[in-house]
Amino acid sequence: MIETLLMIALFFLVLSILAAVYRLVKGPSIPDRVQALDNIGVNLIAGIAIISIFMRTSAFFSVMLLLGILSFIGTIAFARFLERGVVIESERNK
Amino acid sequence: MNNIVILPIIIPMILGLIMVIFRRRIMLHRVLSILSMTGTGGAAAYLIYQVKHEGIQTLQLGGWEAPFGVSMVVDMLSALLLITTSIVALFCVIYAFKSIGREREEHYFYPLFLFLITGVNGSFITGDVFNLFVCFEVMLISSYALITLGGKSIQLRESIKYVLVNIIASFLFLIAIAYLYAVTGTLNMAHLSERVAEVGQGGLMTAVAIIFLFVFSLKAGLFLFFWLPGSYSAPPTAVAAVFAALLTKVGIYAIYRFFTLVFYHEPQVTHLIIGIMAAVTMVLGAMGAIAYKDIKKILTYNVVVGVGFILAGLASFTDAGMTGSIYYLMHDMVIKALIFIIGGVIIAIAGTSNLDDMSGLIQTHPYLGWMFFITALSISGIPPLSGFIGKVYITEGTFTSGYYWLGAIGLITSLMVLFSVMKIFMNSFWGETILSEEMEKGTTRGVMFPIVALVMLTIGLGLGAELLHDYVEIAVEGLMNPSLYIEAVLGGNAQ
Amino acid sequence: MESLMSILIGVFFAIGTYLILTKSLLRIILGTSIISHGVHLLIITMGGVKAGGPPLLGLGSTSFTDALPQALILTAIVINFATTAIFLVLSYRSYKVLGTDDTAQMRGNEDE
Amino acid sequence: MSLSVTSEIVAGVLILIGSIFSFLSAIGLIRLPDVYTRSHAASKSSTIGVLFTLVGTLVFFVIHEGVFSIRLLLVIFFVFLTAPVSAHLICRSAYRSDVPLAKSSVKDELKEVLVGENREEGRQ
Amino acid sequence: MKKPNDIILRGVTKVAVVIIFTFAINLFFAGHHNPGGGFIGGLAFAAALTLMFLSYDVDSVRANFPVDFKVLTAVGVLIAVLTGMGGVFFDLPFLTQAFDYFHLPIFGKTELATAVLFDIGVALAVIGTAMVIIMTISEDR
Amino acid sequence: MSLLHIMILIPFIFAIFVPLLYKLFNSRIHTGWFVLIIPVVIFIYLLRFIPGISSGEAAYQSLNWIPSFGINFDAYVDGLGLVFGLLITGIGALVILYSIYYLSKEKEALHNFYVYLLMFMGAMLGLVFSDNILVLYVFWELTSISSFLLIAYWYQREKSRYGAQKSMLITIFGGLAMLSGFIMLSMMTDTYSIREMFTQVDTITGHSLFIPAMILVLIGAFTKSAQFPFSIWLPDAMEAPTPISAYLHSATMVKAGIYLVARFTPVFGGTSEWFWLVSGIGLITLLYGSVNAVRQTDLKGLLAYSTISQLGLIMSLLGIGSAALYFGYGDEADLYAAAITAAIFHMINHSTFKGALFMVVGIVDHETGTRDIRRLGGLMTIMPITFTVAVIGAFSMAGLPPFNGFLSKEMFFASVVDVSNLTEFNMDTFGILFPIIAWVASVFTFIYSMILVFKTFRGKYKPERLEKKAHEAPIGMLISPIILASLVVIFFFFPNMIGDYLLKPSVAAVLPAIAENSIMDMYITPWHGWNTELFMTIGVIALGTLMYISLRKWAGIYRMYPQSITLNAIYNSALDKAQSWSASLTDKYMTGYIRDYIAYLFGFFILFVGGTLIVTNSISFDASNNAPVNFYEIALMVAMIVAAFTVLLAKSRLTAIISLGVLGYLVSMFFVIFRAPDLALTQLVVETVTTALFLLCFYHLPRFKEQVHKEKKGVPFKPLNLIISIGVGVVVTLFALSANGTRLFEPIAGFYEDSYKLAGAKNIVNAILVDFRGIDTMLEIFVLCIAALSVYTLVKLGLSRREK
Repeated sequence: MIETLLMIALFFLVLSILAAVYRLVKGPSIPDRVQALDNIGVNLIAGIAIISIFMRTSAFFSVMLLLGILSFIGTIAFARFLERGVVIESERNK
Repeated sequence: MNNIVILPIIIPMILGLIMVIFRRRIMLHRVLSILSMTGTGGAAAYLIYQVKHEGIQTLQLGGWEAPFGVSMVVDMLSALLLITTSIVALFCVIYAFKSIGREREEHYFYPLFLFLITGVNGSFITGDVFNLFVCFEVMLISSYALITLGGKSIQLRESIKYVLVNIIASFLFLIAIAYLYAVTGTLNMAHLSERVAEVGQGGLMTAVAIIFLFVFSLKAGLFLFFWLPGSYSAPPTAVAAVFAALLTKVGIYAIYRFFTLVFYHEPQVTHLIIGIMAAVTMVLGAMGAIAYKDIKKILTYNVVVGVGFILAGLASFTDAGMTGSIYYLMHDMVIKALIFIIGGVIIAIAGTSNLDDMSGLIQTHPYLGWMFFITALSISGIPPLSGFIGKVYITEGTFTSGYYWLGAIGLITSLMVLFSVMKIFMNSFWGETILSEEMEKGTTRGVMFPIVALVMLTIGLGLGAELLHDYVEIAVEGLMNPSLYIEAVLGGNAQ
Repeated sequence: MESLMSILIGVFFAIGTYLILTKSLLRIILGTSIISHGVHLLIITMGGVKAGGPPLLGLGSTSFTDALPQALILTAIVINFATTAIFLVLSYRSYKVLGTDDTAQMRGNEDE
Repeated sequence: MSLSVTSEIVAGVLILIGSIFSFLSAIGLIRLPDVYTRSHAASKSSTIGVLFTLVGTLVFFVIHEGVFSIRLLLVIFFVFLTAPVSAHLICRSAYRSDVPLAKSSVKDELKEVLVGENREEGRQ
Repeated sequence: MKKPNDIILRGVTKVAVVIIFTFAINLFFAGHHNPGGGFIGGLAFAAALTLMFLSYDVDSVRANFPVDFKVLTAVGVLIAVLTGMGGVFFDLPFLTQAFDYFHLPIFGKTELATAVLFDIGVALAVIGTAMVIIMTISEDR
Repeated sequence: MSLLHIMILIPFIFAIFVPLLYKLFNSRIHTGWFVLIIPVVIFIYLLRFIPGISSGEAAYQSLNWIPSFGINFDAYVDGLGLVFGLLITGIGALVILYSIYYLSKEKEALHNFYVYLLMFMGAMLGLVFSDNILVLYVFWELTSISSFLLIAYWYQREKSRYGAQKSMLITIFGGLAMLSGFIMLSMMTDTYSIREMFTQVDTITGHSLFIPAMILVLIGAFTKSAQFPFSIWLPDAMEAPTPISAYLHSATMVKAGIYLVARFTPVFGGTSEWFWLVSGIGLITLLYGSVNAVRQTDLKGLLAYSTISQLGLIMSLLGIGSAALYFGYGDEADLYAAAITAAIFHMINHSTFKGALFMVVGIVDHETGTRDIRRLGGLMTIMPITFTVAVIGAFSMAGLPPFNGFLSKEMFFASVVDVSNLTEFNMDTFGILFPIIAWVASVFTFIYSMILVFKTFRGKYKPERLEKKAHEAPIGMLISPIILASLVVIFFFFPNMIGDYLLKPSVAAVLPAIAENSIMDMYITPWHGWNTELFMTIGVIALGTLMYISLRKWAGIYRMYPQSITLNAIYNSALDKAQSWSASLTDKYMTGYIRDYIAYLFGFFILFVGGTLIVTNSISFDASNNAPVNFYEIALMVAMIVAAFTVLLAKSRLTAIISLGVLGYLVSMFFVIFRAPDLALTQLVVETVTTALFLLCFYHLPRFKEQVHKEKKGVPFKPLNLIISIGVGVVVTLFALSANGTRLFEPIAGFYEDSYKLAGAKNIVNAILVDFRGIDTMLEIFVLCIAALSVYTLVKLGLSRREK
């Protein structure tokens, strides 16, 4: 029962990941691509959740959390770079 | 179980790390580097003693029996290489005291140097394929750091090539491990050997062997040496010397280990390929050596020739060939370090590495000149210096196994080597003296000690070849008879 | 699965190789990164995939996938990270010092 | 038994809803005209989507496996916390790096503010 | 260039960093029985620091963490090595790890393993490395 | 270490002290006086062997060097060795005596000179007294090296260096050939001892390596003895100071080849190959040397070519004599044994007269400042003693009585005439050439001998062409040539003095069979009736005189020979070509362009690995135990491939980085699918940190927007790159498929599943990392630490800033 539901859910998730990949390829601007990256990250969290249910294991929860954290950090880094050309600032530069 | 086995890795590692912590204490760095080299040397000497009297020494790290844990194994070949490494590195580091410069010293020269030695020693000791990869990486990362140390433009330019080639080599190493694991399901070399012997070295196994050969050839500069001349001419002399002496030898050692311990069943395929590669290496290397009038280039191509010659002994896969190779391997480590050091001193004095711009140095530096002369003879295997025994037995080995062409190429290239180094001697030391002492840009002060010591070593290795014989014989026995190694590592738990 | 993975890995290798063969340093580094993914996936594929639960005891599984390749890959990833870091810094230093990131201009025969 | 089955169904449905949200956001990601509008789709609906999915997972594991994972809760919290910030930063960076608005956009209020700021800067 | 307004980011960062630190420590100690361990814990910790770098700047973070990360790295590796040496003094092979279960007053039955010490070394080395690399590059102008 | 060894090694030992002596005493006493002691002592020591040797005994002493390999310094003194030993030390003593007057103690670097000379002497002694072939080889190379140093004694001169290099290259080449020949010999006989080889001649002769070994050993001998076509080094070696030329080219260095041939005659001799090679090359050299000597204008050049030709003569005699071994013993054997006798006798004679002549030339050079025949003349009255010595030497060389050269020349003629009647060895075909060549060459020998004497000492004295005013040399300088000249005469009148004591035992050493089985008729007489030989000599004198007188009329022939195909020109251009070809070849593949290197790397990877896969026929496909595939996995794979292609085709760098990030996320997703939580975690963190690093470094790399502009021109599409990359992909895939289908063993991983019991850890991967394979992790963080330091130094230490 739940397997079927999960499969359908996974199907949608995969479609949205592919959509994000399309956006990644297509662009046209860099922020679009960063957006796609962020989106893929979020979708992967969901995907891992579903797979965890498939496998009946809680082993991947920390992966999800870390993915959340890191996709956030990654997005910030890109945003920073796009905005200022610098990722990390040092005091002297200000 | 023998914890001394691990010391050659641990000593330089710990002392190097201590140096990192006390960064500004240069004197401490120097003392610790000498201490570390003598320490590893001492450990190696003790290991040699033990191996001779008690057989191959092993350490199952963490107490996990092979093949599940990582085994550290010292057989005679490793032990000999360890002690040679320590000695050579000791003199290189002493040479560095005077030549490397304050800034590099403060930027972790000595720790990085010791880390390099850690990697080299680790590669000699380990009995596990993946651990070999890790040790390679320790060595390589340190070498990346050392080759770029100082960040001069030529260093940066050449190190990019060096780094990239080695990164790719590491990838190939990993895929080779992956394939190996898929087919055999184990990583321990002794266990591998047993498993390969059990099913026979079939086609796929030979193909795996070829990938390993390819990877190690890249490291050793066997046939795939194109990265070598550039990268060895970029770093400061002390570094170049230790590179020339040690880095390629690790690759050679690995080839030896694999093709005597694991993939020894199809020598008519694998060893013939090694032989052909060795021949091409020697020819191309020798051609490179005679082609240029630049000291650094000549010397680096000589490194290439040496590699080919050593592996010609393995290709022969006979007792004589192996004996010769081991002698020659030790000789080559000493002599390459030495000739790079002397070359560096010459370049420092003349302020250029172009032979056309120097002349008559023997007038002002007679001792240096004669040291170079002896080195030059030794490098081309002129008796009774250290290269001689190796040359004779490698040649005999190739003849015995019917590879006459290989032996002939070895001898002819040794003549070309002689020509190339004598070109340096005749151009830089002979001729009219054009440089007065005031005009010199460098000095021999303080660097003669390591040079003299290494020259003594090369003479001693030649005249005292008998002293080494017992050990080399044990080493050859170990190489030609893999069951000794397997027995020592797996003991009774062989599956 | 393993067969499909093998093909995927082959594609990674091909793309990575092509990138490494280009002139720009950055592309070369990108190429090494892609190949490194290929290598890691290759190791885990060669260890056999999906043969059991995650290699964690006490979560109810009784059979486990081969944990050894995972440990190896972990080490390999870290080492690859270290190498990539060095390579990146090296290339930007070279760009600063040599004024180019085009490897065709780094032949180095001119000033000797 | 019945609790378990119910929980499975509840979890499954939650997850399905989540994935549909994600899918919708993906459609938005493809169809919308410029980065700013796409950002809405991407951040809002996909956050909702992942939340549903995670809650579904949480329910499943709590009831079915008897595992209450604080990490899962943390994930939910964290995604909730950071997704808007990410979206905000992306948009801002897009704007600052001069990514054009869609042709159909009506008004750019920020422009006026920034132009003013820049003028001040120029004066200093 | 006028410094952009980072209030939103910084506000969130403060919360996020706390979460990440906690998570990192959790990952670190979970390592022996769950996914995680010194390496990942260390890197997650480093990720938190990176986040701080991103939303603040190098010097203000450095002011809060007055550590020479190069030394930290070396110390980390040293700890790992010396843990390995521990076995040698008991005439056991190098890197022999020991573990046992103790009854401690507060924690109850607790497993103490030298592997944890080893992992601490790993974590320190990883944090140190990541920080050295990131800081060195971002300081270079 | 026996006294014998000490005597052989004492030159080396003494050489160490020479610089010291030079430093202490040279201002007062010429260093040569100290050095002179050495050869004299050894000479006297060797003389003590004569009685024993002549009665058929031999001395043998062994000194361990590398006994485990059977490489021992087995000193063996028999007749042959003794003759050479006496020559080496005897002539050596005279040469040193001569050099004391020749080389000024103020101007010359005497410490170097005598060190080289002593090394050379020691090497020669070791060479002739070694029974062990490897030790013999050691000394052989030492002679090459020390002669290299001696020839380049005036290292400031370009020509000296050229000559030294040439002689070194050629003789060491020969040495290497000889070494490989020796190795083959030892493979055949399983010993390094020459004497033991004598007992296994049958094994050697029947062995398939017999011919190669023989040729290789002969190459060694021929290069050293300056046989055609290796003779070219000798004339250039004349750049050495004259005492050196006298020593190296009359008595020692070049005789080493003769010694070698004589020594190995019992091993190889008696076969037609050996016979033809040795005697044939010898005769060609004889002719070549004598013809070329005539055209020389430099006195030392003339002597050089004459040396070449005389060595050819000796060599051909040895070849002819080797026929004796074919016959074993008996009359015919004795007939050819006479050739060996002649060879050794002539060698001794050659040492005496050639030594004297070199010294004479040295005196002329020293006193007049030139050796050019065209500038010399009329010195007879100014330098009467020198002239006398020159006449004796030259006439002996030309084979005139009453000098020793006459005797050995007669014996030579006798041998070639005898051998032309031989029916074995296909002598019936070309055998007739032997006496003809010998005779023609002798005519030329006569001519150049006359040139040497008369052009220098007769004719008009031309002081204006000389740098110095000529006068007779100091008596000290004359002592040595006078001694040698008197020996020339004495040997003529009392040939059997050396015949009995030296020649017999040495012939016995060369032809052991004869020594054992027959009493040799070895009586040398100056007069042996009106026989063919005598008529030949008379003919030589008649035609020689005629041609000498008409020299100017026909000397133009020499100029017709094109310079470009002389051996010298061939050598020079070969050396140049070797270097320039090497350079162009090396430059061709060592482009310094990283792309090329990587292309080689991958190209050879495809070639080697793909090739092996195909050749060993090990490509297989077996998907039977594959894991099942889900649709989302395929979709993710598609996504990954798309992301990877985006990296490849991205026009901007940031796009590439972002795509790489996506790729990393997807890879970690696969790790999740493959049940590897730890890996997924690590991959994620590392991916993110790497991305951050990329971005950090971006600041320093060319700006993003410029880059877009630049790259819009297109990433040029390279077909070769494409082929290589597809090749790599295909090879990796094929290999992976084959390996996957060929799982031969159960992996060892099962063991780790007990990790909780063994290591107290429930996370198997972590248990492996920190415990089972803790060393990997330890080294891995070590790698990280080094990387951190490396990055730090890279950024902080920039010596390049100072370069500019």
